[in-house]
Amino acid sequence: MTDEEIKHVVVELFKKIAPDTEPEKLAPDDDIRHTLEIDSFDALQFVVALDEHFGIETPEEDYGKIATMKNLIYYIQQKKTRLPT
Amino acid sequence: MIEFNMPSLGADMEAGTLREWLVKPGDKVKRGDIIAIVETQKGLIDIEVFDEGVVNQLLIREDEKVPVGTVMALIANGEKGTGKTLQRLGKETETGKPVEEWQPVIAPHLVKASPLAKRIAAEKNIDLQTVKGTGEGGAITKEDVEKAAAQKAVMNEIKPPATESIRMAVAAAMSKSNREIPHYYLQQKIDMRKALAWLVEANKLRGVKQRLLPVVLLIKAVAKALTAVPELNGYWENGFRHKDEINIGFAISLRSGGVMIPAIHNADKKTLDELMTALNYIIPRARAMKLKSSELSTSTITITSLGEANAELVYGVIYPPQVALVGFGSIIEQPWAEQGMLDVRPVITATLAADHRATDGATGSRLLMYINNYLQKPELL
Amino acid sequence: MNSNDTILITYREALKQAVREALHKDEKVFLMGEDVGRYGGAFAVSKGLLQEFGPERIMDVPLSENGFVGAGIGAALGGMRPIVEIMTVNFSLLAMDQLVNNAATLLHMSGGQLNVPVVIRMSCGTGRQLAAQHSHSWEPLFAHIPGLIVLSAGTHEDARHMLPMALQSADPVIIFEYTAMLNMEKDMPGNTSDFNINKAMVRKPGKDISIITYGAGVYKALDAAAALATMGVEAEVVDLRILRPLDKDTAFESVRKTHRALLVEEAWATVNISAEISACIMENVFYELDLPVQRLGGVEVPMPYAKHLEDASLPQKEDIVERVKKMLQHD
Amino acid sequence: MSLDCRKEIFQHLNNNVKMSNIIEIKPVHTIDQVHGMQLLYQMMRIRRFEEKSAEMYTKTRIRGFLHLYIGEEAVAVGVMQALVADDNILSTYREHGHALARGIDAPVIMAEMYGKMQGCCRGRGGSMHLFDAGKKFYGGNAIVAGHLPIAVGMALASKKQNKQNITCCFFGDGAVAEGAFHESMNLAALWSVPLLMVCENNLYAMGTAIRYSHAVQELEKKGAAYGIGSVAVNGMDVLEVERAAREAVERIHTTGRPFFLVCNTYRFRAHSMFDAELYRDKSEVEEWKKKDPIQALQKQLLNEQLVTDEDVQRLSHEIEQEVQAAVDFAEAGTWEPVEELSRFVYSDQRKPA
Repeated sequence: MTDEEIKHVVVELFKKIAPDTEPEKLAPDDDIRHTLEIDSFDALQFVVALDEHFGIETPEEDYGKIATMKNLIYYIQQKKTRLPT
Repeated sequence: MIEFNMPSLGADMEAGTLREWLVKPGDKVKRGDIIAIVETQKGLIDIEVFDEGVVNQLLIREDEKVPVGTVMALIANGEKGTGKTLQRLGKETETGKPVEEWQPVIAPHLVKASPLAKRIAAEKNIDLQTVKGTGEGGAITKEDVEKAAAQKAVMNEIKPPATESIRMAVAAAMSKSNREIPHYYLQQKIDMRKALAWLVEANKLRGVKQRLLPVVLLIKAVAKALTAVPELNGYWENGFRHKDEINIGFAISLRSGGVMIPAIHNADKKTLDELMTALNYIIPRARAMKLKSSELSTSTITITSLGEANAELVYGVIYPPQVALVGFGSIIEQPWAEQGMLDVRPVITATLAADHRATDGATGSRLLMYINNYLQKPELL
Repeated sequence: MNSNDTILITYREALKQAVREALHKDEKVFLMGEDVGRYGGAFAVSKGLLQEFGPERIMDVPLSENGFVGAGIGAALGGMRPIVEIMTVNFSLLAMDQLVNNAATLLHMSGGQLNVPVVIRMSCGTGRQLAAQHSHSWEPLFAHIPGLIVLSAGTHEDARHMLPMALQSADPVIIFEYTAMLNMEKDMPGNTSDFNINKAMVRKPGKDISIITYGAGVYKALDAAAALATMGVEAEVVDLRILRPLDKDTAFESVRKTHRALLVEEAWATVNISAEISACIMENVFYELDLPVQRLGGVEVPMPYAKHLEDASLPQKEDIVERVKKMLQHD
Repeated sequence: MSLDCRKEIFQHLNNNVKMSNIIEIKPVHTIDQVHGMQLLYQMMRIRRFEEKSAEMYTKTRIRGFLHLYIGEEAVAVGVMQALVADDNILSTYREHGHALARGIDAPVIMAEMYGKMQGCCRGRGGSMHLFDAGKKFYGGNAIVAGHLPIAVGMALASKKQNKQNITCCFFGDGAVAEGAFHESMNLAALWSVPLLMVCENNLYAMGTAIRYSHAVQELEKKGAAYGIGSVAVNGMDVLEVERAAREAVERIHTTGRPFFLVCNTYRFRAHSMFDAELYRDKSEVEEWKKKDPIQALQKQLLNEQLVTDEDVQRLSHEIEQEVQAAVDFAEAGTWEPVEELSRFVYSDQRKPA
């Protein structure tokens, strides 16, 4: 998967969880939760969605690694390559 | 060749035992001759032949029991046989039709309601679980459902799913509260270190979908505290009315503005996991404005939690006719003195807004103490 | 209906007028039964008819229930229009073979060739201290049998008008008449243009509960409904009238309106007409019910002689009122 | 009939009954050739039809109960000679012989026993319930003596309407023990109705011999007790049965009163198909078979040179074809659609309002 493809999926996931936000407008280094005004509940929903779509389990201590779009895409790429397909 | 069969002498005869052949191969037989004696449940019966010819072969030995229709002997007749083999009646109706695919639909019996009540509830989209029955043995009657439907209609009127009207509803309720309820406020800082540490460990044991948020600890702590301080759980309706059930109204802010306060029923009796499940159920529906009227009207106290990265403390406005509201600010790291030592701890500030007509500060203070104590022993929650 | 259109009449006189009219209208009609002629009828229903019509048309018969009921069936097959009176329903048991095996079956067994246009009248009911062998309520027994038309004349109107309708039927009709009501005087509607023997009737409309009954239960239910009205309960009284083929639709219609049903009859409750109606309500209008269907039937005991025991074994007006109150008391 | 027996009967008679109620039929020795052939044909036809029915029963084409009349043919055929088309006939569950003798077509009877729609009752009746309203044949009644009261009523209807027809009711010795018989005899006499009661006394009520059923075994005496003219005849002799029936019918017409004709006969076959005949000796059956009514008539006609062996052969051949045609008709018949199941419970004219 290319970074663009991952970004596309991630944007769709955010839209589903928080329909009235505009995740496609996020800059690579924007703090996602802050910019989109996502609370802890929605954040947890997003982590669940990551698990469902990419098969990635995100432990709580990794929450800091997915705070921006750039980091999030990197995190997903890393995790995916580590998983046997 | 003609077949001589074990005859059927009645619908209740299934088989017969050949006791004696009265003919042997080569014997000539004619219609009406008795050629065999067969034993049935009714005794020995003479068996006649209906055809003419020469006995060719005896196929059944004496004392052999055979079912009705079995060929017992062959009789040769020079010309073409009159006794053509007839199929047994009934066979034609048994030919295999394909087995119909069929699945039973068996709904669980959940509520005691009259059939009519069930029908009306289905028509009016009323959840019978939320209707209180006044009939025989608590059965829900037509009248009960119609009452609930009327209430729902009222709720729908004051709560059309438009942001603006939610804003108006909140405005009306809060104005009424501020106008009528003499609020008093208390606040308490709570060290969340143990609670959060316990939560991290607890979440390690859970899958992503089962993960708990800190807010469930807060809800459960409040609910348990209320069992110790029941004076704050109830309504003010011409005097304080205590409620047995602890139904916690959980304020959910809508991104588009306004709040919704769905109830989590019997929160004191739910486990943390069950509370999390309840939140997972309620929050998305609240945000989609798909809550049922009953979920909005049955809470006995309200909790408002600001969550992370927000204000440090909140002074709430009581939701009438309730008599108390517990507020939680953000968890933020603060210097914390304990036993003469200074440390940095994650701290949350709990506030209580309470109706002074129903309780005094001492009661409110006891509630906050209990909440604090429970959050220091998260394993007991 | 205008009060000028009603006639004050006893139940006995209503029955008699019906028989008399039938004899006048059709010369093929004749009345046969034990003591219908010289005695004047065991209950004086046919008193004077022998003098008016002669012994060929008012035939006294010997005590041979099986014989003369069978003869009535035969006379019907032979082109006559017999009215057979079985003195009381209790004796009908002696004619059961004729009624069940012949009257009810001949049309079917013959593949539609033979009609049995016989009318059997039976005096029946309870309440006169006649004890176990003379107080039967056999309506359910006969209502069980396909091929019979079973009518129950629970009102003066039906006592007067069921017979002429029955005589128009090509099939065997059994009419239950109620001895205890013979002396009762009531206003009877004079207008009979919409009279039929196909439909049950709502004797009193109401919206709160349906009291479904027939025969001796009708006037009791109406009295109970009047008492309930003073307490603010509007009970609807349905008189089934035709027990076979049962007109269930009228009962269903009533349940759709009231959503509650109390079924009342004098026959023993086990396997009675109410049991059938109850089952039909479940099958057809279950989702109209706001309360379980309830029944008031005869206590399951051979009828005792002593008055207080007899009274206790039958549903009375007070029992109906009490049961309705209990059904409606929950809020 | 002995004199003692007569005295005994008279002692029981009602004082109002003036005439002697035990009648004697004088033997007649002459017979017309054509009529003799007719009688022989009818009896042979009944027998062959029933033999075929038994065969089809063992092959399960016919079900339910099947009661054969074989041995008793002289009664139905003899009595039927005395009746006209307008007379009513009621019979028992052993009625194939009466139905055939009355003129109901063999194919529709066979089809009825097959349960086919082309049967005389559309397959609703079966072997025990053959009806034909057009032939005034009112069953086919399977409750012993249940049809006797009906017969009384039909005769009563004729009387009330001044019709000239009579009603003829066949029943067995078993029926005479039923209350319905006694009630019917009393009513018939009391009302003076044109009714011919024909008792086919074959000596057994199913498996119970008459000596175990009746205290008085001369059944004709029971008719006399009700003041009804009664006679017992040899039911194995078709000519004697016919003469008795003609005289009985004439008396009914002249007196307007009922008559009781007892035909002493014997059934050669078991009561029904599934019957091991534990209740009688084979030797007894063999003795009675010597009196076979068909053999007896055939012998008489041959002796008097009214028929030849070839005539009998020809009859037999014709009957064989007729019976086979009946079977073919029944085989080719169709089943009534199940949708029609509830028809004929009430008359079609009774429609719901």
